[in-house]
Amino acid sequence: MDIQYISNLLLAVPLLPLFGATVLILAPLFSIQIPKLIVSVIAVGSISLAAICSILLNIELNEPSFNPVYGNWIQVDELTISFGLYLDALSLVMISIITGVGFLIHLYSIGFMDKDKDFQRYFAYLNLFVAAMLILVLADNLLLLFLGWEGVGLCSYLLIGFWHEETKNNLAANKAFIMTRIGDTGMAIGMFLLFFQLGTLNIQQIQTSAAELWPLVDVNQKYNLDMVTICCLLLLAGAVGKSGQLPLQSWLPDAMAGPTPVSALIHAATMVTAGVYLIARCHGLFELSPFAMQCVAAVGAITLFIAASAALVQNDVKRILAYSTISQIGYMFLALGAGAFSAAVFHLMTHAFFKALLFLSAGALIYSMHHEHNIFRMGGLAKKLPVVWLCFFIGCAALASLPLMSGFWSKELILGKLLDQHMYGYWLIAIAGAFITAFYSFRLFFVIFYGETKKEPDSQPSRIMVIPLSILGFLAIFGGIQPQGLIDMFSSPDSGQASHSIAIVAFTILVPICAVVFSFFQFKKGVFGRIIQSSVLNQIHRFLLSGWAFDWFYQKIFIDPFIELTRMNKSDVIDLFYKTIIGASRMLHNFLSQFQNGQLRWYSTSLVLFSVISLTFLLSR
Amino acid sequence: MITEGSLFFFSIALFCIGVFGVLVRRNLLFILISIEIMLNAVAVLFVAASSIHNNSDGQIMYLLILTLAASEVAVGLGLVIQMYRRSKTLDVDQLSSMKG
Amino acid sequence: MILMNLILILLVGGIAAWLCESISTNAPKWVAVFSLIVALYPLRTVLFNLDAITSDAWLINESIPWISRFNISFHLAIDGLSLLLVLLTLTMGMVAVLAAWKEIKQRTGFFYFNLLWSLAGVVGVFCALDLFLFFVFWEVMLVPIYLLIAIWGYENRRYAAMKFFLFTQAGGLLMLLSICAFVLLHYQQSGELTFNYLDLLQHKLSDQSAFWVMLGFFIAFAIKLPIVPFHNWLPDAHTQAPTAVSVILAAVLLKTGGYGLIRFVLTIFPEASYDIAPYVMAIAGFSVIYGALMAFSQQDLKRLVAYSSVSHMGFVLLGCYAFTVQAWQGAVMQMLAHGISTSALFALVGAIQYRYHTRSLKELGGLWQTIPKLSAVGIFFVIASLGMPGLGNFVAEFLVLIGSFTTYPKLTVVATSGLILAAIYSLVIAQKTFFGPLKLGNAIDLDNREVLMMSSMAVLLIWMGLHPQPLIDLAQQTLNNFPLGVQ
Amino acid sequence: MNVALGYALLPWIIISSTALVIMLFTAIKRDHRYTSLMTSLGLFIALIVQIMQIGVVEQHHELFIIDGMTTLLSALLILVSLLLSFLLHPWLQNLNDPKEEYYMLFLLATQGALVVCASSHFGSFFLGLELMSLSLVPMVAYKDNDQIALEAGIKYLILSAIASAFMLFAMAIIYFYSGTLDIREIINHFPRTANSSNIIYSTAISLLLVGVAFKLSLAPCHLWVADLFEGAPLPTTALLATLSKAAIFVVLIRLFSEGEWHNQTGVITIISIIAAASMLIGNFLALLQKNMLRLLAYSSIAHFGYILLAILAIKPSLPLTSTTSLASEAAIYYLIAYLITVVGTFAILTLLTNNKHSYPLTIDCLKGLFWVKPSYALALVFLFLSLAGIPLTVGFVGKFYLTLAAVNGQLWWLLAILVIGSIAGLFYYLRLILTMMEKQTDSTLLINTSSSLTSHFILSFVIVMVIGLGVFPDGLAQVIVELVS
Repeated sequence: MDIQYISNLLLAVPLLPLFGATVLILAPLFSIQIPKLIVSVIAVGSISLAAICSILLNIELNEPSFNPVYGNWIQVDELTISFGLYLDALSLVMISIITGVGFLIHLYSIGFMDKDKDFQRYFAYLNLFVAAMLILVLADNLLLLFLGWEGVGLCSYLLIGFWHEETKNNLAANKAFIMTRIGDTGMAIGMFLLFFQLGTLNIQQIQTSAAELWPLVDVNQKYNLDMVTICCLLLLAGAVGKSGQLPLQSWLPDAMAGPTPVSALIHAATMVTAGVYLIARCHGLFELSPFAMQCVAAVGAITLFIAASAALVQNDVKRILAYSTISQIGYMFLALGAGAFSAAVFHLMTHAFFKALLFLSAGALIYSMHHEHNIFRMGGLAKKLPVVWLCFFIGCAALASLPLMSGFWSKELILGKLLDQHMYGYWLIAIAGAFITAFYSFRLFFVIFYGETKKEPDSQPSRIMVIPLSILGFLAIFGGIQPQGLIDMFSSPDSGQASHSIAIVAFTILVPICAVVFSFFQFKKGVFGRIIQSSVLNQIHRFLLSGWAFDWFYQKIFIDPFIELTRMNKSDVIDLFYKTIIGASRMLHNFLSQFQNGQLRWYSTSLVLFSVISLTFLLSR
Repeated sequence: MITEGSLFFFSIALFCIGVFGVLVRRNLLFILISIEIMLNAVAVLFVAASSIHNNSDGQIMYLLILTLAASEVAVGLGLVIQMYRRSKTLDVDQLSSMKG
Repeated sequence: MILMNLILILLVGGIAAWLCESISTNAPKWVAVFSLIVALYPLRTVLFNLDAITSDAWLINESIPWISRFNISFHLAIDGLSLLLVLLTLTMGMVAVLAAWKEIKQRTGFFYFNLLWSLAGVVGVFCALDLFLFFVFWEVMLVPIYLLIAIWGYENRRYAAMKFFLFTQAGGLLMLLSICAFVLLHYQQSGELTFNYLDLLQHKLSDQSAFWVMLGFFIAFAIKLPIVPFHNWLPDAHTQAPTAVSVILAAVLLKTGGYGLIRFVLTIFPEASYDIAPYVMAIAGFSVIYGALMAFSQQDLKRLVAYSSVSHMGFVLLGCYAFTVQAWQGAVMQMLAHGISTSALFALVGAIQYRYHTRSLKELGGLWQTIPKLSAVGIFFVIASLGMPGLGNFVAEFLVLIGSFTTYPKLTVVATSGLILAAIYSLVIAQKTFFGPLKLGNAIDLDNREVLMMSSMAVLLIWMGLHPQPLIDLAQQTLNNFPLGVQ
Repeated sequence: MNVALGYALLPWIIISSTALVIMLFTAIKRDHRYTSLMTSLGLFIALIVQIMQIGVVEQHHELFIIDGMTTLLSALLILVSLLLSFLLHPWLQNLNDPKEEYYMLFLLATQGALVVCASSHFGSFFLGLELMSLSLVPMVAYKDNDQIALEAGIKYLILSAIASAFMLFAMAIIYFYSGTLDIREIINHFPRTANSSNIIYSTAISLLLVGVAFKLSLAPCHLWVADLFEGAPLPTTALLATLSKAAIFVVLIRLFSEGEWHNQTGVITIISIIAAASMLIGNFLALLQKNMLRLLAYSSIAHFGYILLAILAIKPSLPLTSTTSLASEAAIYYLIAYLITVVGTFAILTLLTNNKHSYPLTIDCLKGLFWVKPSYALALVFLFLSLAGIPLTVGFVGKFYLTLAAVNGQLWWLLAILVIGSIAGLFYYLRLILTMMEKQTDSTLLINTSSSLTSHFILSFVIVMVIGLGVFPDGLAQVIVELVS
């Protein structure tokens, strides 16, 4: 293995898309017109080259980890931050997903964005995103990771607000950025704390020295808020923000304002899973704090349930998918919290496949249906859009984790791990979640493809859109073969593989199937889309529709007081002080001017008065 | 026998009378006269002090004060005439066109 | 006489610009550009030998006697920190000239005269090593700026100019008192009357007198920085100033405050500074938050950016008083990065105002649809100002915060939340200006001059974000010579 | 009378004989140009003689003390007079009344100021003072058809007579108790501690203070000064603002540098209060003042408040006074700076208005001056900056000196007031500068302005002095150090 070759190859992975982005951004600034074809070639070409590089890396890398350093970024005193990339099985999986799925989505976008006037800008952002995401997963230190982390946030912001003429989109973009920024700030503080405690920001060094500094406390004290727990919780804050988990999840459904391929790439397959990646990357740290692990699991469990229930009632096809994304990432967090890191990453991978598939087919659907998002205004499309139908079916099946689909394997693994860890409560939530997931995914499927025909599609998805769809469909079915590297990746409690009773296994397999069947009967009864009469149910429906009213809550608790506070102080309270000085000076001036009355006798009186007063003063001493 | 103290207090009294006159009179002429009274009070004190200390400084000062008083009145009367010619009054309270 | 020549070139250039007005109204700006370029020439020996001389205490050190009665000399010197700031001054001076290129049509000669003289004053402030001389430059740079605001400013210019001047003068007078007291105390103990910085540096004051003397300096610099509650001059001055002056104000004038803190307060009074550090850190944290909150509530785009300056400069103070190497470096970086990014934002607002004659966020909107280049550049600098990693501001804020965290963790956490607020107000700028439905008519997009100006600033920011090490090393040279009690 | 003393008094002799010659000349034939030339020539010769005497002549006469400080400041006073005398001709040219007497009064006032400056005896002090004041009164009311000039004249006459009477009374009381009129002797006999004669001295001092405060227009005896500045003709005002005040201040400086006043806490307190009040009242009265001359009057109140700080800082056993007399230096330097600046300001205002202008001279009259008459405006800008104490002007050096001295004297609360006053001061000086730079022009004032050789000379001289002494103050500072110590 030639080290130089591999490190160059590795460096090329993020730099290629970055190069593409730079070209696409700079060209219009200097008034250079690039034809659409060239734009596509640059954008897709750079990604495909990156994808090829990552495939080559898959082949070439035969060591557990590889850590080339390309130079120093910042070096102040003992703080040394290098441009170092860290390649191991985890990041290899991630870059494969990012470049692979990224490539497919780029390809798809050529078709999808064909008519858009901002074609070039779109690909510039998208390339930039891929570059940032690759830096995120390859970084060997937290600061470089943070660079990618914020970079993807930025691209997400730009792409959510891609159609910037509409204020709604911009507000959604702002919301996404600010909410993730809140988490990021927590993460930044976590970084400060880690540096303060350990003197390094290199992820591997952090984990080794943390293990030395904070030996695993015994179980009785595990709810102690010790240093490692604080660090982990702060990192978790970042992860929660980025991954749309409770309590920072509410930006993700709104983020669907962006173009659909963006939703597929950023808000389903890659960026939102960065949180999962972060925790998996720092697993050595998290394992030191059982309490933090508990928190991760709890966040995941609650989120998966809330999001799944919210997905039940949504009308917008993209919102359904968004909630399902939140919910699925909840599964990943649950897995992480249970210590099943490889299962989490595995689910991340399969989720990337089937969710990208779902989003892209939703995109194709929307594309064909004149930008219609509401599923109840579609219907009966099974025959009219057969490709989309097929893709949707595969995607929904994988999402519902029907047997033998990719999602099935990863979800089963997670459920199994939960049982291994004796986390039965979480297991129950997960099962409930699985039921709801299967239910709403097939609700979606039935309503769109077998509901009443409301609108006719005007076009079929173009070929360039179909190719990625079919590849992703293939992956969504067969992507469930867990790569060996992933299993070996974490030395954590994977070893104790206890076998579960057949009944439990069968139960977990049966739950989604039952849900599908149940969903079918409900659909036949015409429950979906019916106007609800009962006021209680109506309340619940509205509650769920708003995603458990988090937005309302935040509006009341944070945003309104904030706006009120700033509005009150709009003209700067402190300025009043200076204004008072000005007023006082003016008053003093006017007061003193009164004595300048031009009266000679008053002037002479002042002389006499002064002499009298000073005499009195001198004598009184 | 005129004592030193009584001379002193006499001159102070005279001076105060002058000051009072300056302050309360509105007529420019009377103000000038009051100033003369003040100067004369000073002159008395100088002469008295001169005799006490037995040196001539005080008497020289007296002469100087006399000169001052004369020239002051000369200038003052010139202005008085001007003022009367201009405004037909000698009320100093009328002289307040400048203020602020 | 390198530095003297440098200052002299600017001064002479200013006079030449003024005189040239009679030739043509366009002549002064070319003279200004020319003299700014020529001003770099004396620095060539330093710039081309940076690696070789980083160990010396002073890169350039020159002195001629001036007022022998008080042993005052015309003592100029630069080390790494000064060099960085002098370069920033010259660069941003150029940007200011470019920003004024089309905007200033009346009395151009006098305009560029004032511009160059204020730059000369600022360079002098960064170079002066004699306390008296420092004070002279400190005051001298204000008058031209005052005139620039008062003559070429916008609607409420006189009020703003006056406020600016009086605030800074109030601080300046306090500083003068401190300088006098310090020199006399030194004289009392050593019997030597001197205003020389290096001599006074050796002097250790008693705790109480050190506190008062330090306070005078501190307030002067805090006003300039500016720090809440002394910040009120800034929004007005920035809002009313012509674009070029906003650029100068943000880029270099505020930096004189930070520079003063480092060069004088922290170096001469390390113990006294250390004692008040907790309070100062609290004020700094408050500044960060307060500035950001105020920025959010503004409707005037320039005012918004001005308040964001307050917030950003809070980080400088934070960095200065954390007493760690990282935080100190961060403060220096923040001065440079803020100088560029905020100036760029001001230049942008100026460009918008030039096109649309409004700065109100209520009236603007959807600019991307007509002037995409300007908007793209605008987004870039908005992003820079919210602290995007990879750009200079992030490196600075990161260093400040990570450095401060080791000494004042709680306050640092508070200040870190400023990052969230920064995101909020920055995105408000982007959303209300560049995005949304188009409210105003069409306009001409950035011309080549503006693209050159903006892209050079963007390149600088990216460079600072990705490869700040040369700057850090240069600044470190100063820190090595004056440890500031940093552990 | 020996030769040395005669030489020492030569400038006086020249000036008074010029006045006499003018009087005789006028009696024979009135000729404005020759009179003007003669005045300037006389002053010029006197100035040269006086400059030659600086640091050379040392005379301690019973009535006069002519030492380094006296010669330096006398030279300065003559210089101021000389500068103003250049302005008299163009100004008086436009006057209908007889013109020649003005020169005579002008010279006599100068003579009076010189006498006051050198006096070391109450008698000579009194003589000089009255010579100056009484010459000034007709100069104030010189314009025949001017109501407010008359008003100002009457006010000045009455008030200055009252002040003189107060001072005389104080002298008389002191003389009554000590038997001497020699100032130095009196100071040396001054009671160190409270005793029976304390009450007498208190009375005397408070009366004396009234007189001095009046002449220097210090608060609270400042009320007259604005009216006088507004009403009097510009050259008279200039003379009043510079010569008469400076002369008295010199006496004050000498008084304080010789006596041990720091023991007299009562007097020191009163003077401190006077200083503080002057700084505040002067500056705040000027703050929003619209009349240019009233504004200058108020600013002069403030400036003399500042210089009092230097006087108060004259204390022994302080860091710098152990070797040198920083405070006296500061006072002298500030005085010089102030004189140069004020005389420059009045000179330019006189040049600008040229007597054709109808009252009042408001700030708005200067509107747009900068773009119409840049040389005049630039000179005014420097002068105002100097008054405001901005670096690179002579005013700043003065203020710096003063601050150093006051810090040395640890006058903290007065320094605080100085800061407040200076900031308020900046406000109105900057307002003036800004008015000149405004875009619209009020042309009524500016059209008249002629540019002659004289005006060019005065402008350049003023700029050179203000900037030159501001940038290179060392020469003057060294001279002062030598003369004072």
